[in-house]
Amino acid sequence: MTIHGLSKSYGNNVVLRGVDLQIRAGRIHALLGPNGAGKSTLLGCLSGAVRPDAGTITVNGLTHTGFTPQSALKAGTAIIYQHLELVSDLSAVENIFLGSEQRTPFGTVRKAAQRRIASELLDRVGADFDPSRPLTSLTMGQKQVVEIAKALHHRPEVLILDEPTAALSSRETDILLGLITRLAHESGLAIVYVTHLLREVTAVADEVSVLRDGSVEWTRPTADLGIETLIEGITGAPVARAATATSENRPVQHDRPPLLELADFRASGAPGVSVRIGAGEIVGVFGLLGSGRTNLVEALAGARPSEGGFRLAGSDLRLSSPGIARRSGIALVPSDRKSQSLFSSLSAQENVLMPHYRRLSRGWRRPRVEQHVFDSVAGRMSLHPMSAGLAGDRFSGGNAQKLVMGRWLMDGSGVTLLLLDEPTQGVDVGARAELHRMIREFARESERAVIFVSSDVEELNALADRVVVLAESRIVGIVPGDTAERELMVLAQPAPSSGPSEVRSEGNTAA
Amino acid sequence: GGSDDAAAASGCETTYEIGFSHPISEAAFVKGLKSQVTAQAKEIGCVEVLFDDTQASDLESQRNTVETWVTQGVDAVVVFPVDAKALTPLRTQAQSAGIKWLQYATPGEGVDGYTGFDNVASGDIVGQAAVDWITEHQLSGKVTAAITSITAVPDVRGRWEQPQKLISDAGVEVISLQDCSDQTCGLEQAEALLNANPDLRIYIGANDDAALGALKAFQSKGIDPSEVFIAGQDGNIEALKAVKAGGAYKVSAAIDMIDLSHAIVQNSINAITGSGETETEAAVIPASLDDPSELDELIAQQGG
Amino acid sequence: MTEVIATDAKSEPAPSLKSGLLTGIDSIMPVATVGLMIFFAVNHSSFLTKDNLLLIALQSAPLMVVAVGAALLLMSGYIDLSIGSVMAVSGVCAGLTFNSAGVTAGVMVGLGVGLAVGLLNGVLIGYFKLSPIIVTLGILAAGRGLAQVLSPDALYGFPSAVLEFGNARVLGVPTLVWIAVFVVALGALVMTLLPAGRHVVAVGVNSRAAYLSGIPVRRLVLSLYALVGTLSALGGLMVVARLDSAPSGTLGAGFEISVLTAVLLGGIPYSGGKGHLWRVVVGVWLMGILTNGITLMNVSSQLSQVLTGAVLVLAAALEGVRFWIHRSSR
Amino acid sequence: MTEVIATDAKSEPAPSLKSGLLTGIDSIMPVATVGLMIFFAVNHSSFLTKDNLLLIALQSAPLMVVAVGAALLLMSGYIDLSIGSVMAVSGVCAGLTFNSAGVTAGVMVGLGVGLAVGLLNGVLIGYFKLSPIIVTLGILAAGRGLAQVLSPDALYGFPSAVLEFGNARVLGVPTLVWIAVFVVALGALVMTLLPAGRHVVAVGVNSRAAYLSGIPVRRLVLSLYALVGTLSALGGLMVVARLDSAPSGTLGAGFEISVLTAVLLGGIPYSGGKGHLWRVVVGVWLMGILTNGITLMNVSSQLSQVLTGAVLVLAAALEGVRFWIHRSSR
Ligand SMILES: Nc1ncnc2c1ncn2[C@@H]1O[C@H](COP(=O)(O)OP(=O)(O)OP(=O)(O)O)[C@@H](O)[C@H]1O
Ligand SMILES: Nc1ncnc2c1ncn2[C@@H]1O[C@H](COP(=O)(O)OP(=O)(O)OP(=O)(O)O)[C@@H](O)[C@H]1O
Ligand SMILES: [Mg+2]
Ligand SMILES: [Mg+2]
Repeated sequence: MTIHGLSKSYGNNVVLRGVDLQIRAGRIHALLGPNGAGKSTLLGCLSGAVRPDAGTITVNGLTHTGFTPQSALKAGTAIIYQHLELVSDLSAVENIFLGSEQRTPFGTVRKAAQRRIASELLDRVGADFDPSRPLTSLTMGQKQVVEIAKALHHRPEVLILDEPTAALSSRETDILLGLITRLAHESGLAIVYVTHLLREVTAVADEVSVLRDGSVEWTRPTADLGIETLIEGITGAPVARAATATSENRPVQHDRPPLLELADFRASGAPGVSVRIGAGEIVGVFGLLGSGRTNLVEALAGARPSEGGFRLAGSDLRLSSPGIARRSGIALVPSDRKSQSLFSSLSAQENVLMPHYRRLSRGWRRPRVEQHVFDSVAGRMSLHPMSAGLAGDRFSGGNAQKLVMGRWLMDGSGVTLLLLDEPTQGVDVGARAELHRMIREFARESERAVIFVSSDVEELNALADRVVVLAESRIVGIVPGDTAERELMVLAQPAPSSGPSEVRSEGNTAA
Repeated sequence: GGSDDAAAASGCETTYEIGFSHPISEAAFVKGLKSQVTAQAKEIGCVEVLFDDTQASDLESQRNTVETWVTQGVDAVVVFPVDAKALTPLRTQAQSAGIKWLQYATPGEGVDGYTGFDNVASGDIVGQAAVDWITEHQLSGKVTAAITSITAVPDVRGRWEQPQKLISDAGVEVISLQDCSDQTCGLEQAEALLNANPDLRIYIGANDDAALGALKAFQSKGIDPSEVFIAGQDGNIEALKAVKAGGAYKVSAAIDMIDLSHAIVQNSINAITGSGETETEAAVIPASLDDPSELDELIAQQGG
Repeated sequence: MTEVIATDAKSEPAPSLKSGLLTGIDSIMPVATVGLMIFFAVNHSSFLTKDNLLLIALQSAPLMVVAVGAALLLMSGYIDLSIGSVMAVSGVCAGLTFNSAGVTAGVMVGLGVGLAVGLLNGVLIGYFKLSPIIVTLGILAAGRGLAQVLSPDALYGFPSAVLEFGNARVLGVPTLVWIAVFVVALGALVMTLLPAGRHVVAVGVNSRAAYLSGIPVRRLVLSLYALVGTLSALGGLMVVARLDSAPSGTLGAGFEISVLTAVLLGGIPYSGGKGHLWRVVVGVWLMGILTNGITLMNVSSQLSQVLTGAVLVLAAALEGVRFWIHRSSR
Repeated sequence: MTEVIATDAKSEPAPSLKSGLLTGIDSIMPVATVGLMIFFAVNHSSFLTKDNLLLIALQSAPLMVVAVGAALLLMSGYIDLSIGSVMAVSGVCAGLTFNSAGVTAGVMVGLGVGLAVGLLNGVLIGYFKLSPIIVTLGILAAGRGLAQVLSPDALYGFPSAVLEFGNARVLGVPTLVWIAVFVVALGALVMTLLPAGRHVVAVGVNSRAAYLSGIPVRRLVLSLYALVGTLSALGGLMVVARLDSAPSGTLGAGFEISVLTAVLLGGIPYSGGKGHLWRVVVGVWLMGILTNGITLMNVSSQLSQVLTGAVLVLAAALEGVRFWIHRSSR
């Protein structure tokens, strides 16, 4: 596949300025770049989701000036979108075959055959859930796997993946990386791979291109590159210390009274969890796909029914709704940004300020104050484009994530317990370091704590004071923040069904 | 036909079942008519009347109701057809099942009876009264008139066609002939027309409701009631009282409701038993202050 | 019958109590309908006669035919409010043709006009992305006016074949009922067995995802509006055949409200993407017996409105209970 | 005026041509309205008189009052179809009270009944999550029945204060128009100046996200339904005051359709989350001049339906053009 002179602008926002790129069969081509560089837009041009203004795409000797989703599939490109594009009420099988159903001679759907093929595809990508389950009952990660199976089912020659691992745990990530390596090197697919996780790049990519400000900075074979070069390429500046900062000089708060105490806290039917978290602490939650992490943080935010002891800053709370949790100083950034936190058609400013309008008002709203508060958060998060009026869904993935994080990280948000589910998914290296810094600053302020879920061990190491490891919704261990990946993985393996639960609960109350 | 259990209980030999379908149940006049019909049925005895709930001249709903009665096997149906032609097949079906088919308000071919009032006569009454008033005040050519219609029920077109002809012939221009059959619409239409035509002095409603709405428009405009001629048709109680009040509302072509409801029941029984008169045209009475005792009687008929 | 959404209960064996409760709740609406039938049967001797039940089926037939189309459309997240006027325009056009060019030509013209209006709606909404509610409301008003312009005078007395068709019976069941059964079966077929059924649901749930999967969304929307237009015309013709008359002012007036009510009663949410066709059938039937029973029992018109309203709210409540139980089973 | 969505053009200066086109398109509806006014003015000399314009404002006042509430509700993604019957029930209850307990008591009772029905809708829909369309359709039917049960006989001839109020003028402008202006101003105030306005929009765009960020969604929905109920009652009382009569069968019948049309004409999409209140005002005004112009020009009833339909389709088309231009600017 050869891309030549591809350009696209939205209004006066020039996103792609004549991109030239060559993608070869049997190679994994990593596409890197800061948030808002135009990566997703470029890929959208290749899959038919976006119509380019100028330029050509040549696949197998045929030159196209643009695609529709159908013609892109026909030309042999398949894509996995950054924001999953699946139909939630259909089953996994139906999603995989959507638009290309297997038919009998009478035109009816061959359900049995579809199911068989779907099972095979899912096996191939290392999933083991029932493919006839409706999508609503799957976790983010499982949905991602369905999306991959769907793409593979089209037997593409070019497979495009836009941050496929952002929502995956490390085990699934490894399986996925193994899979695409096989696909490229054995089946001879050309693969375009967008990610912000640089170790993935060094692990699997054959070639790397860096896209900045809508044009390709450079393309090089991976062999010559070190992490520093990549970071420099992406951020456009020499490696800053902050970008690689880990958990040094982290005060562990044994002496202070705990800010949050959970005593046999049960999240919608899950087994009880007991833990104490001190003020100023940042606690990571680790687990495999479907281990109940999302369940737990949602229950802590009042978004799911829960029972059991919940004590925050000395007072017992009953969390019956997010509104009540919010008034007690608890806030959540959910992992499913598109459906659970972003107001797609509202402006950036409204997205950030939505929960705070009442607080910022004196009965009536004060536009100047609002503007000021937004400007200061957006500035600190280096939002791009820095535009208060742009609608939420017109921001790139990473910048949209900054909006929903900024909602609670802003000054005086009144939050004491911040719950983050995959807080930096889709955020570029530079901005991630920035977000980490902000999270740390947030927690250091008096009487606050952060609990965050992450599938990225690097992130846990960089941010967490302690890590709570979950398996099958139980706490199976509480370990220091710099615990190595291997150790975490061993802990997180689901126990054999006869495992003695007493042993686990011993560790639970450690604080 | 005839539910014999009920017959035994009430000491009747047989109790006749009659279905009465009026497709404008929401109108005040129809509500009054229904209760009067029930009262007359009680007085005549040994007869039960079923009512249709159809509103807003909904043909489908009316047809379904009457068809249900036919299938159920009532003894007679009395129908004010939204569209007589559209009910012809049903009539044939009913009659071949031995059910008497009578029509209300509008005569038709092949029916077993007819109870009504003459829409043309009704239109004539208000039209003529208007003409008399024009002549009396020598207003020919000096004022204009508005008339409302109910085109959804074409069978009653006499109500607007007659006055239109009479008033035009009397040398008064009819500046508006538009659909309107409720109070809100009468009010808003009259207001708009009055603004545009300060010489509008005559307003004829196809029913009383439209005219009552218009009355409010003339009142709020502060026009001397003696200079205005408003007339409606049906003779519902609110209109009769407006006439009695002696303002701009000069006349309502009132239907004698006792006559009418008695005939609805009696004609049906006559058709069933095959004896006696089955066609009645209830009197349409010009209810105006020209005949105060008649007016009082009409008001009394409706429990006013 | 027509399972549009595989329920959880089906795919992953849930504990028996809960799955029992779920199927129980799912069938509350049918059970309520049967309950209502028993109530009417007890209170009026002629309710549960073969003739009366066939009559209800006959009277519901046009509604059933149109409701199937409207249900499919609603499942895909779109709405058509122009139904009543499409019935009128195509009925009137057919009526004008019957007397001049014969019955077959009339039927063709009628269905053709319905198809054409449906295509118009579909192009405006599917391709030009105009607002479904405003466009079809506009067509509703304009269509009624057009019908009356085309036939200012009453249109009646068609060739006898028309009326005969309207009254014909096959195996003791009215032909019109057979037509309704056929259309329902066709709808069920599309929804369960054909790819198009999946596409309809996909568009209803997430039309962007459907588009990106290569489903020709615009064409699908166009086809659905064309289908609803054609079925409305068919419904209109059925009414015309029974009336032997095509009253331009009242034919089909307000029909779209009945259709919408039946479809919503059938549990298809306004936002689309969900629903079972067989439940729409129950919805239509429920409305049929309600009107019939109320007529038989001679309920006063005020009370009958209160009753109808109560049944609707009750239906919504059952739907709500179903929703809650489904949700808590997640 | 009431900007619900900050447009791009505002925050980052777009190239002048496109931004010019955008504002141009955004104001097509007002321009079309002015165009229609010019057409009527040319064709009828008394259209463009002060009296006639005030009259249109007066006649639109009840619609305006209710449309403001309905617009807010629709922006939050919900709908109320029970409006017409709420007007009837509260009008009748007020009417029953006027004669026995006086005017103030009557107004209180009327508004109270509207509030109560609104709360009922709100609890069923907001808290029990029942389907908005079915519930409010149910209340529509039941409410109409109830109104007729409460007042089987005509209800008229209220204390003179009622009619006087209906006809009163302040500074030459009818009191009812002042009320409408007041309600619009209140609505604009809520949408622009109060936090609640942002919450309404947030719920309309993504109610799950609104809920998770701590906005009390259920309470907001309840309040909005209560608001619409109360404003419907107010609209009903305004009609009653002008008629000096509360006809239980026809008061407010079909009003919900006019309200919906006006609000949709005002460019608030069914799915909520968007819209400017001032455009709803234009929508109401457009409908007002259309009826007025048609009355003045004595258009036949068939033709007037065709005309109304055409205006609606045109409005949808303008909406569509706007959508396309906005889109291509993405
Ligand atoms: N529909 C749209 N309308 C206007 N601007 C848009 C739209 N979609 C994307 N953009 C803009 O295009 C630019 C590039 O976005 P894109 O999503 O391609 O970035 P990206 O490189 O994928 O970033 P990320 O790493 O955060 O996913 C951003 O500035 C974004 O705001
Ligand atoms: N809506 C749902 N319906 C049924 N089961 C669900 C639903 N959501 C989650 N589950 C199940 O609950 C368990 C915990 O899910 P949860 O989303 O909390 O896990 P997670 O660790 O956050 O996974 P992920 O990494 O995918 O986000 C999983 O087994 C999942 O299949
Ligand atoms: Mg991206
Ligand atoms: Mg999760």
